[in-house]
Order: sequence, then structure tokens, then C-alpha cells
Amino acid sequence: MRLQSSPLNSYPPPVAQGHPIATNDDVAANRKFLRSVFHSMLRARLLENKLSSLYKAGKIVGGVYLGKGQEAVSATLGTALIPGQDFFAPLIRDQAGRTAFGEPLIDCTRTYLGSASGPMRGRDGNIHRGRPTMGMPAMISHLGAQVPVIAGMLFAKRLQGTLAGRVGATCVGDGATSTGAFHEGLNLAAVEKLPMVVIVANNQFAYSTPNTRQFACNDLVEKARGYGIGGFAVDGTDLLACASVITEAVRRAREGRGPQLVVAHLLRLSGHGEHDDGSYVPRENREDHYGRDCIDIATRQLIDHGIATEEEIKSWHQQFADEVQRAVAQAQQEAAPDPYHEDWSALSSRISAAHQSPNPTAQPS
Amino acid sequence: MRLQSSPLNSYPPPVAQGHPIATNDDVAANRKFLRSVFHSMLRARLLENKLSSLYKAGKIVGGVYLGKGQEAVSATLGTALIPGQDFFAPLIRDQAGRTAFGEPLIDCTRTYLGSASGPMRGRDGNIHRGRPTMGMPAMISHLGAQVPVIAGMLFAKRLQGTLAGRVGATCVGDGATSTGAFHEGLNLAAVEKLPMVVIVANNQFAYSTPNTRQFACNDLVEKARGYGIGGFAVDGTDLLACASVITEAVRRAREGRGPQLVVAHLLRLSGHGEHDDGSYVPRENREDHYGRDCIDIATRQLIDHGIATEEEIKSWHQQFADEVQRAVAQAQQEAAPDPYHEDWSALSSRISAAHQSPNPTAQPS
Amino acid sequence: MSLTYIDAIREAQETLLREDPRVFLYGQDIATFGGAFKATKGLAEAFPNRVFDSPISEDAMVGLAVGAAIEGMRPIVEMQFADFSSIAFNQIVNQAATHFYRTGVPIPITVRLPSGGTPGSGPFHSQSMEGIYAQYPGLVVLTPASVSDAYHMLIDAVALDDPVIFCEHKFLYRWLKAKSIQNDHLPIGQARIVRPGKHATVVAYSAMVHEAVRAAERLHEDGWEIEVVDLRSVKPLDMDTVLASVARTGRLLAVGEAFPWGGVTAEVVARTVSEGFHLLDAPPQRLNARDTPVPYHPKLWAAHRPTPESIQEALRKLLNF
Amino acid sequence: MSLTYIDAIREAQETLLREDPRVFLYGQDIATFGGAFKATKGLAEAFPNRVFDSPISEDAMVGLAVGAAIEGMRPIVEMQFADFSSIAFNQIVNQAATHFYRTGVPIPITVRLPSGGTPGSGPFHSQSMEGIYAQYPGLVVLTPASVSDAYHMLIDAVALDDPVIFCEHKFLYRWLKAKSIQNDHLPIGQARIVRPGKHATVVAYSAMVHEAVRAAERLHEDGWEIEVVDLRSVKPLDMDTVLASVARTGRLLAVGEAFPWGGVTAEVVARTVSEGFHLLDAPPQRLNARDTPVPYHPKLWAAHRPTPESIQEALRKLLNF
Ligand SMILES: Cc1ncc(C[n+]2csc(CCOP(=O)(O)OP(=O)(O)O)c2C)c(N)n1
Ligand SMILES: Cc1ncc(C[n+]2csc(CCOP(=O)(O)OP(=O)(O)O)c2C)c(N)n1
Ligand SMILES: [Mg+2]
Ligand SMILES: [Mg+2]
Repeated sequence: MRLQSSPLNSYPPPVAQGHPIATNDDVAANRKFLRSVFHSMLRARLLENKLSSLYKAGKIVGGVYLGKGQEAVSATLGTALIPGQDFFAPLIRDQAGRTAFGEPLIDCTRTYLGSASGPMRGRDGNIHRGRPTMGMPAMISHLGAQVPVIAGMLFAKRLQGTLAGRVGATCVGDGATSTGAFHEGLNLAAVEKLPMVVIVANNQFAYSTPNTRQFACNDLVEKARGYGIGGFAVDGTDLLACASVITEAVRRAREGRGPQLVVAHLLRLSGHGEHDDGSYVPRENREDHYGRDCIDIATRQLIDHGIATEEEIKSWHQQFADEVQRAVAQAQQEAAPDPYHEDWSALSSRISAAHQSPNPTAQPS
Repeated sequence: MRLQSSPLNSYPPPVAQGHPIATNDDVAANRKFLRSVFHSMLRARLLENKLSSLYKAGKIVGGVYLGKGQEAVSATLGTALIPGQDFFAPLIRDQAGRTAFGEPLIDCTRTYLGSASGPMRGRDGNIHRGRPTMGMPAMISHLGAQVPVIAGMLFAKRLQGTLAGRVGATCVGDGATSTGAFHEGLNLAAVEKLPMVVIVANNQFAYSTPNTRQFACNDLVEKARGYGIGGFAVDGTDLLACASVITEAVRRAREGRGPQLVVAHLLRLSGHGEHDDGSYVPRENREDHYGRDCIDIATRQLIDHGIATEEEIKSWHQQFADEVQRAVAQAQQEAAPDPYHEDWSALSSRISAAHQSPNPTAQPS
Repeated sequence: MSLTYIDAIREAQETLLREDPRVFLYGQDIATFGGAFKATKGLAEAFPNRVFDSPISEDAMVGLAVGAAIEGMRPIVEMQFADFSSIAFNQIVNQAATHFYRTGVPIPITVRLPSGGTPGSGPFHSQSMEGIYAQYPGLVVLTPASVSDAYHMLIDAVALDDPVIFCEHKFLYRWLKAKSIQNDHLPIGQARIVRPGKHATVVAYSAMVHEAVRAAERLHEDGWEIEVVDLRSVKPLDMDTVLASVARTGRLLAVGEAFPWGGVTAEVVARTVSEGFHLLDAPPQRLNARDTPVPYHPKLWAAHRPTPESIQEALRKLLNF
Repeated sequence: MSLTYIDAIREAQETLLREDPRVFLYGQDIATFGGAFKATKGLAEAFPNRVFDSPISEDAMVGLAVGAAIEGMRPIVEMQFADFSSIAFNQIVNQAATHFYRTGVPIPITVRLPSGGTPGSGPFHSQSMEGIYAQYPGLVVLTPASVSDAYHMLIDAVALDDPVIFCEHKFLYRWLKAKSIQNDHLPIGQARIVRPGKHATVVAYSAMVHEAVRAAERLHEDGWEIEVVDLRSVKPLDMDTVLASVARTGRLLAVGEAFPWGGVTAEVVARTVSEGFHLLDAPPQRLNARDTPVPYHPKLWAAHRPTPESIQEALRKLLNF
């Protein structure tokens, strides 16, 4: 089956429009993949809607950052990656990709709600979470900083002789492309020819700053050639386009063709954070092609292509809403970290007090 | 007159081969320009030969870094710029460009020899010199760091309403293109559409590191499009090619067409510094096209095109050697800075001792 | 009418833009949007072509400011959070800070750092970097603790010919209010005694001044008179005021919100003992944040930084020595 | 046969590469070329695919090391000069240093910083950044002063599960020689008394240990017995050894080559007075570099940093107090 998809551009080498999602034309395989992507999109959306309510009700301390509008891109990437084998460094708006890559919803609610049982144990919050030993590093806030980290994880595997077939991926925003970290990291990955996929979710704004104040090229994908890496542009509101292009980029990286840059065009459908109403986004942007909601588009595509029925989708809504509810309820009843029982050491080694030889006591939570 | 030049590539928009040096075909104008460029090339080479001898004789403390092989590129840029109007941030191998832009030889010898009368007064040394208030900032060692500084100088002029007709330029090496500073600075200049020219002197090595370990694109000029700026490639060993391409890039920047990236191909004809014999440079590189000496090529070109006679050139050698000798002799007999009379304040304001209101006492040397 | 600390910073920038054509503002989201903390709200409209949104390029932002300063401008660069100045670190400490000493040409830039912790901000939106920048020759590092100081010190910072790291405290932004900006103010480089006392001196700065005052108020109920010194500027350090206070009280506690190794409190204590050893009746003490990243959870955060309670406790120990 | 300090660093890396398959080296010009200071000479040939030339991307170099460490490697990153680590600052202090506290996963990377001044090196090839990095929780900061320590401490640094900033002194590279590497060595976190004495304690580290010993030798001619403590590690700080020494001598001079505001000497003095005030018979003193960038000219440089003469002078004042 050749799936129909919205127009997509590509930058050398070209990816034909309507290119199949996977390397084979097996309808079943595409069907499974697309349903799986959609599940993660929907789970993420429902979870984030809930986070937004919790924020507005004053139940979350600190910021809440949503991936609304970016789910098709993020979930496709997360689904194309293989948990336990690949690496994924999610960024601000990657709830859908995290879910697709296997992060349980409870990791999210625990981190937002400050549960001591979460992966960050109240030490860090919101989107600053991960499970580094499970292939998913915890982002620091500094934009671009995860690019070389993913490169390093892959580099380690090469040295250990277990790189073959693995991919490492990360997402950044249009704004993050202006950072030195993005540039140094991507260039280094290109020099080392690492199997890396970097997705730029160009949602047209970095906080309030429009693309026109962020870069001067026509399309960020034009950067790919300057790094000597593969480049793709894709309509990020179109699930079928994402599925086609992102899986192709992942496949090429996995095949050993070096880093691949995918620039996805979309619009952030929320404020920068939930404290922000995003009123600086002009109405034209909200009303134009990229202003459409990828979940609506995907719903339509799944139904039109006979990949899911309206009924099924409705039942997923119910099922995922329940999951979200449980994840929130559980995190809410869990204990907060206790400053008096907190281990206030930033070092895993106990060398300072006793003057002993290095005595590692590291234990991942 | 249409000058003949060696093959040059260009990247959008294309620059035709043999494009005239200036906007008009006035032979006299080109003649004057080329003679002037050559003067700076030769002055720089003779000065640097002397620096090398002084280093080997133990007369210079610290490193000595030569621009041998880069003179055609650097001097063309310096000559195309207008002192007192344009800005130029020279880097490691820009002795020729400095000279062309008006830096007196004595600034160089004083700085290398640690004279208290030099622009850096013994506080900084060798290539870390400049006269910021005369449009030539003093480089810090950190590669790429001068790119945003030049942008800022131009930005100031725009705010002051005196930008029209001005250009700011800097050179970086192939290695420096891997820095975050280069990326952030160039992108910012592109966003602000500043009249900036950045020359990448791709001398194939960064210290001992070959291009293959520095970047993965075919030609660094391929980066231009990703920044949305003009891009040119040029044979840096060929004076006529440099004169054609670099003046064109400067002209376009001056015309308000935004930043221009020029990638010049050449080979470093010395070690990284005079402490280094550069023995890691493979013989093939030294023997190939870019291994040729741009001064030899330029000499031949000037004579062949009737721009200078062999005799004249000989006399320039003599004249410049004398100038160099005088600059060295004078700097050598000047006093070193005196630590007991040194003003050990890093601030221009005297606020610390007396608790007075800001009382600026800055005076540029 | 009342005015917050962030209002004062906004007002100062408005005054500067109005009165000094050399001033311009450069930073992320500071133009139409008015900045992440609204420190530049309305300024882009009021002063066309003087307030600019920058790309997310902290290193280049400061580099641009340095270049503009060379050409006679007085840029104010806003970091969205102090923590992100780590990206601009090289341009600040190696380009801006060394420039006057090397070339004789001063670099009058002001880098505004929204600093310090607030509940739920976590490791990367809470840092206090004054003790990092103060180590570098060629920088002036200011830490206003009052609404009036926020205003006047920012005006003074821009008037200075040298690069200034202006550490604003985010917790004070909206929490700290004043009726108006006072007209008289101290020059940069001079500390202020915000509460006189005779039994012990607390030297603090920025948000910790207010925590120290609270601790002093509570101890007052027990009859202790604690003198609280607000450093205002951590580099230069006004040791005259500190030593004069310690001469009166004989006891010193230095309080800072930054990490415990080195930093402002170490410098204050080390200089006090070196220059005023004989004035001391008890070992001078320090109270800093704990030696871990700033935690996200408000409960951990409250135990990570000094509080009126922990300051009080440290003072009681000091008074009972 | 004799061995220099840089030889010891090279040997240590050779040992590490031989004995620990998790170790690899990443840095500019460190492969075939053997590094700007030859600290990795011959290692790329001896250990194929373990020693890599990096692009000029300090930030990404450390980022790569962090990622590799997460996946079980023990990277050693060479900065060409300590001063260029300003570009890697963010990855070091915000990524590597916070990682264990945040995630429970330690980051065993070692960042080698060729540090300190040498004649003619100037503002950007001379810096001593130990006092900057030591401010950050989550980092271990080592400053070996002897040939044997250069060897053993580098081995220990790589064995540590935490990120280590390894400050090697460029002046010691070829100037400091030893017959061989001693077998017994102190663990990380313990200071060493390199010269016993009873009249005053000098606490120093890195190259300044040798300048302090020279000063002590000269004072010995006048009958003074100066105890010299080599900190070895500036974070953690071995206050037990410092306090025990001050208990014996009653007098403290802390000497460092870094800039004078804050830093190691401030921390040593502040902690000594806070924990051992009663031990002191005189005001503890500090001697640091001057508060300007490190000057290029050897004459200025020699007056910028502490020397045996200036240490001697400071000690005489302290002894005569
Ligand atoms: C180096 C750095 N500077 C500033 C910030 C503050 N900041 C957080 S998100 C953001 C905007 C990011 O825009 P973009 O990369 O386009 O991602 P988006 O939020 O649009 O998904 C900014 C400026 C940061 N996190 N890191
Ligand atoms: C940020 C930074 N890292 C490392 C260095 C050390 N360094 C000085 S010159 C040099 C090589 C520069 O190579 P390139 O940019 O190609 O210029 P070239 O020397 O070839 O002219 C290096 C690594 C530096 N100056 N700055
Ligand atoms: Mg964006
Ligand atoms: Mg080069």
C-alpha cells in the first residue's frame, strides 16, 4: 500500500511524496505502526489537558509545558525508535514521543506533582525528567545541550562494538537551532558519522519570538547540507507525512548513513507554558494550514484509510482518560520528598568526610 | 579589463569566473588595488620571516603565529576595507590584512617584543592585539568569539544612523567553524542582516587536525545557504581570484545584501606556531595545488599582467625589509612595562576604594 | 500607588532609554512580549528601534553588546534566567571583562541576570551566579535588595564604563513593594546598614537581606539587637562598612543563597578576619545554600537555601559562643 | 631515569587505557599529534580507536563525554588550555555536575585542564579555574602538585564515579621531575604536609606548593620553621589536615595563583576561622594573583602571581604579628 500524504518537501536526497511508511508495503505493518503512533498522540494530549487543568487549579508548582500540536511529529519519532536499543532525548514538547518510547504516564505526573517516587524524586520537575540508564536522558533546560549527549551515547556503543542497528534521536525547537550547543553537537555527530536523527520542530515561535528574528534561511532544512548530513522537511500536522518522512530518516540513520535532520513545520497550539496565553501569535498563523490540529487530521486519516474506526477511537479516548486519571491520582497521594531524610550529596562518591579511597555508592532510582 | 583568474566556485548566487575585481573595468583602479594588496602581502611575509628568526633566536617570549600562505586572502580583504569607516577583526593569520587595513608594523613588533609603548603595553602579546577605537578589535584566543563582536560594532552604527556604506569583516579558520561562537554570531548577523563579511581561511588543518575530523560537508561554503547569507568559494593561493571574489563579497555586503561568507582554500605554509614543524601535514598536501605559495603566484600574475615589473618588486622587497628592520629595532630598544608603575586595575572606573559615584577614567592607549 | 522590584527595573530601563540615546536593550522575548518577567513591558512600543528580540544565542548576544559598546553604545542585555548566562560565559569573562585592561577601551555593557530561587523553579532556573562572576577581574557585580536600589543601581550600572553583572532576584520581582523610589541613594560600591544592632552583624545581599531582617526581628523579641548589612555590590566589596559593623558587634554571620563552596560569604569572612581579626569576639560564620543543585520541590527548596529559621539558629549559636 | 609531571600524566593515561576498556580520550589534536603538550604522545598508535581528535567544540566535547559516561564509558577530555573550558562551561556545570543528584546516575568523566601561568602565555592561556568549578555542587576538583600525584590522582580521578576537573599546572609540566612514581599515595580528598614546621602554616596547591616551599627554605635560614600543606584536592577540601596544622602553628597563610576575589584561599581561610578560630594566634592571611587578567609580559606576569619573595614577605608579616 502506498499511503497518501500531504505535500512534503525534502532536501537532498529527495523523498518522494507518498513514499511508503516502512520499507515494505505491508498494510498490516503500517496499520499497526499508525495505530501505535496515534495511541501515543492521544495519550499525550489527554495527559497534557489534565496537566493544564491541574496547573490552573494551582496543583502544580512551577511551569507546565505542553506539546499540543507537536504530537504527530513526536509520537512518530518515539514509535520509530526501539526502546531498550535506541536512545531518545526528548525536549520541551515531547510528551507524545516519551509515551511512544515507553515512558509510563506516571513518570510524568510524579515529576510534575513532585512525588518522591518519581524518577526525579522532587529534585527536578516537569519536563526535566528521564531515565538515562534506559536510553532516555533527562534534559537540562539549556537548549541544544542534549544534542552532543545523544552523540556521546552512540559513540559509547560504537566503542563497545554494539552500535550496529541502533539510532539516537532528539528533538529541538526552531529557537534551539540558534544555540552553539546545537551547532557543535550536530557537527560533531556528522564528523563521527553517528546514527543520529535530530528533529527540528519548527513551530514558528520560540516563546514569543517569531522565525524572522531567529534565522534568515528559507527553511531550516537548508542547514543539513552545510553539516554534510541528510535533510528532510515535513508537514508536522500531517500524521501520514510524518510517518513517511520520519521513519525514512530513522531508517537511513540506522542503516549507517550518518545523522539525519528532519525539519517539521507546525504551530504550537498552546502558550509557551501554561502561564502564557500566546496572544502574540497572529491570528493568520492560527488560521493557516499549520494552525490545524494534528490530532484532528490524524483521526480523519485513520478513519479514511480504514486504519481505525470512529468507535475504536472513541474507546481509546475513554481508556486513555482513565489511564491519565489513575496516573494523576496515584502521584497525588504519594509522599513528597522529605528534606530531613534527603541525601544532600551531589556526589555519588563518599570521599569528602572520611578521606577514604573512592567508594562509589551510586544507585539509579 | 577582465582579469583572468584561476577556477573558483561559487555558491548561490554564482559569481562568474573572471568577474572584474571592482565594479568598473578601470585598469588603473585594478592596478592600484592589486599593487596595494601585493604590498601588504609582501610586508607581512617579510615581517613574519623576521618574527620567525627572532623566535628561533629566543628573542620572543610565548608563541609566534604566522600567516604564511594566507597573505593573498588576508591582504585582499584588508585592502577592500576602508580604514576609518569599516571594521576588521583579524585572527591568527592576518598579518597581511592588518597591514592592509593600516596597522603599522610597529604595532606588531612592539606587541611581540613586549614593548610598553605598543597597543597592548605588554599586557597581551603576539597576535592578540588591536586598536578597537580604530575599527580593529583585539582578538581574544577563543576561536569564533570575534564574529559577534563585529556584528555588534555594525549594529551600533545602524542605531547611530551611520551604517550606510560600512562593512565589518573577520577571518576565521576551518577549525573555528566548529565553534558555537561562530554559529551564533553568524546566525545573529544574518538575522540582523548586517553588512558583514566572514572569510573562512580553510587551510585544511586546525593545528594538527585535518578537515576530515572537523566537518563533514563537501565545502564549508555549503553552510552559507543554511544561514541565509551569500556564499563564495575561492582559491586562496590565487591573488587575482581573491581580488575578484573577496571584493565582490565586500561590495555585496556594502550594498546592503547582508552577510557574505567566503571560503578560501589554501594551505598553511608554516607550523601552527613557530614551535611546531607541521610535520603532520602529508607531503601530498604540500605538493598539491594549494601547497603553492601565494606570493610566488601573485608575483607572476603582477608581472604577466603588466601590473608591476620584476624590478619594482625587487625594490619593494628591499624597501619593506628595511621597514621591518626599523620596526624591530625600535621595539627592541623600547622599555618593557614596569610592574611597579603598572596600574593593576582591571576597571576603568575607580569605585572600589573611595566609594564615590562612578568616576570614569578610561583612556584608550 | 505602590511599585514592585520588577517595576523599578522596568522604570530604570525606561529612564535610561529616554535619557541616554546610547542605551539599547537586547534579549530574548524582550520586545513586543516585554520579556519573560515583563521587565521591558511596553518599552519596544515606546522606544522604536531600541529594544530587540534576540535569537537564542547568549554567547552572541553578549558578543554583540561588546562590539556595540566599543562603538559607543550602552547595551543592556537581558538573560532570560541567570542560569543561561553559562552560555555567554566566555564572552562575559574573557571578552568583556579583560577588554579595558588589555586595550584601554572600556566596555560599558550591563548584563541583567534574573537570579535566585523561587519555589518550583528547579536546578536551571534558580541559580545565583554572583560569586562566579565576581572572581573575574574587570567585572562589577551588583545585587540590589530593595526596590529603590533596583532602580538606582541599574541606572548607575549603565553609567559605569565597565561591564556590570546585574543580579536581580526573581523572588523579589513581585514580592517586594515600595511606595515609591527614594530619591537619595548610595553610590555603587557602598554597603548599607539596613537594620542597626549591637550584638552581631549579619552580612547579606539580595533576597537574603530580607530573610536576615526577619531573623533579626524574631531575635529582637528575645532582646538581641542584630545589625544587618546589605552589601548591595559584591564586587567591589565595601569592607569599610562590614568592618565598622563588626567593630561594633564583635560577631559576624555572612549569609548567601549561592552554593556553599567559595563565593561571597567566603570572601566576606576571609577579608574580615584578615583585616579585622582583632574585632571579633567569636568565630565568624557562614550560611549558604546546600551543596547540591537547587531542588525543584518547594519542600526541598526551602531546606536548601537559608531561611529566617536557619539564620536565626546560626545567629543564636554565634551569640552564645 | 627521570620523569616529568607531564610524563606522569601521559603514563597515567597509558595505564588507564591499558587496564580499563571503558576509558577513551577525546580532545583537540590529541591523537596522532599527541596533544599540544604531548600528554597523549604515542597513545593513539598504541591504542587504536581509543584516542580521538575532536573538532574545536569544547561544549560538544564535554556533552559527548557525558553521553558516553551514561552508557558506561570513562572518557577523559583534554581541553587544550584550561581557559578554553569557558566554552564547555555549561555542559560541565549544568549537565555533568547536576546529573547524579537529579537522576541518580553518576557521570564518571575526567576533564583535564592545562592550567596556570607560564611566561609569555597571556590572558587566555594562563588561567586557573579551580575556584570557579569548585563552587559547583557535583564536581570534584583536583590540583596535583607532584609528579607522583599527577599520576596517581589521574588514575583515581578516572576511578571516581563523579565528574572530575583535573587541573594540571603547565609550568610544572616539564619543570617538575622525579626519579620515579612512588607507589604509596594518598587517597583523593586528603591533603599532604610537604614540609613540616611549627611557626606558621602555608596552605597551597598546584605550582604554588613549590613557591611556598622555596619561601619556607629561605625563612629556614632565619630560623623559622614553616609548615607547607599541599591541598591536592580543592574540592573536597581536607580541613582536618589544615586545622591540625594550624593547631600546631597558630598562623595561616593561604596561597593561590588564581584571581584574588573568592576562590580557594577564601574558602580555606573562611573555613579555618569558622572551624578553628581558637587555634589562631594571628589574623589568617591570603596571597593570590592580582585582580587583573594574567599579563603577557614576563615582567608583569612575575609581579602578578605570588612568588617565593612575595610569599616570604607575607610570612614575615604574619610571623611578626
Ligand atoms: C540556552 C537557553 N536560553 C534560553 C532558554 C529559555 N527558553 C526556554 S524555552 C525557550 C524558547 C524555545 O523555543 P524553541 O526552541 O523554538 O522551542 P519551542 O518552545 O518553540 O518548542 C527559551 C528561550 C533556554 N532554555 N536555554
Ligand atoms: C575555543 C578554542 N578552542 C581551542 C583553541 C586552541 N587553538 C588555537 S588555534 C587552534 C587551531 C585553529 O584552527 P583553524 O581555526 O583552522 O585556524 P588556523 O590555525 O588553521 O589558521 C586551536 C585548536 C582556541 N584558541 N579556542
Ligand atoms: Mg519553537
Ligand atoms: Mg585551519
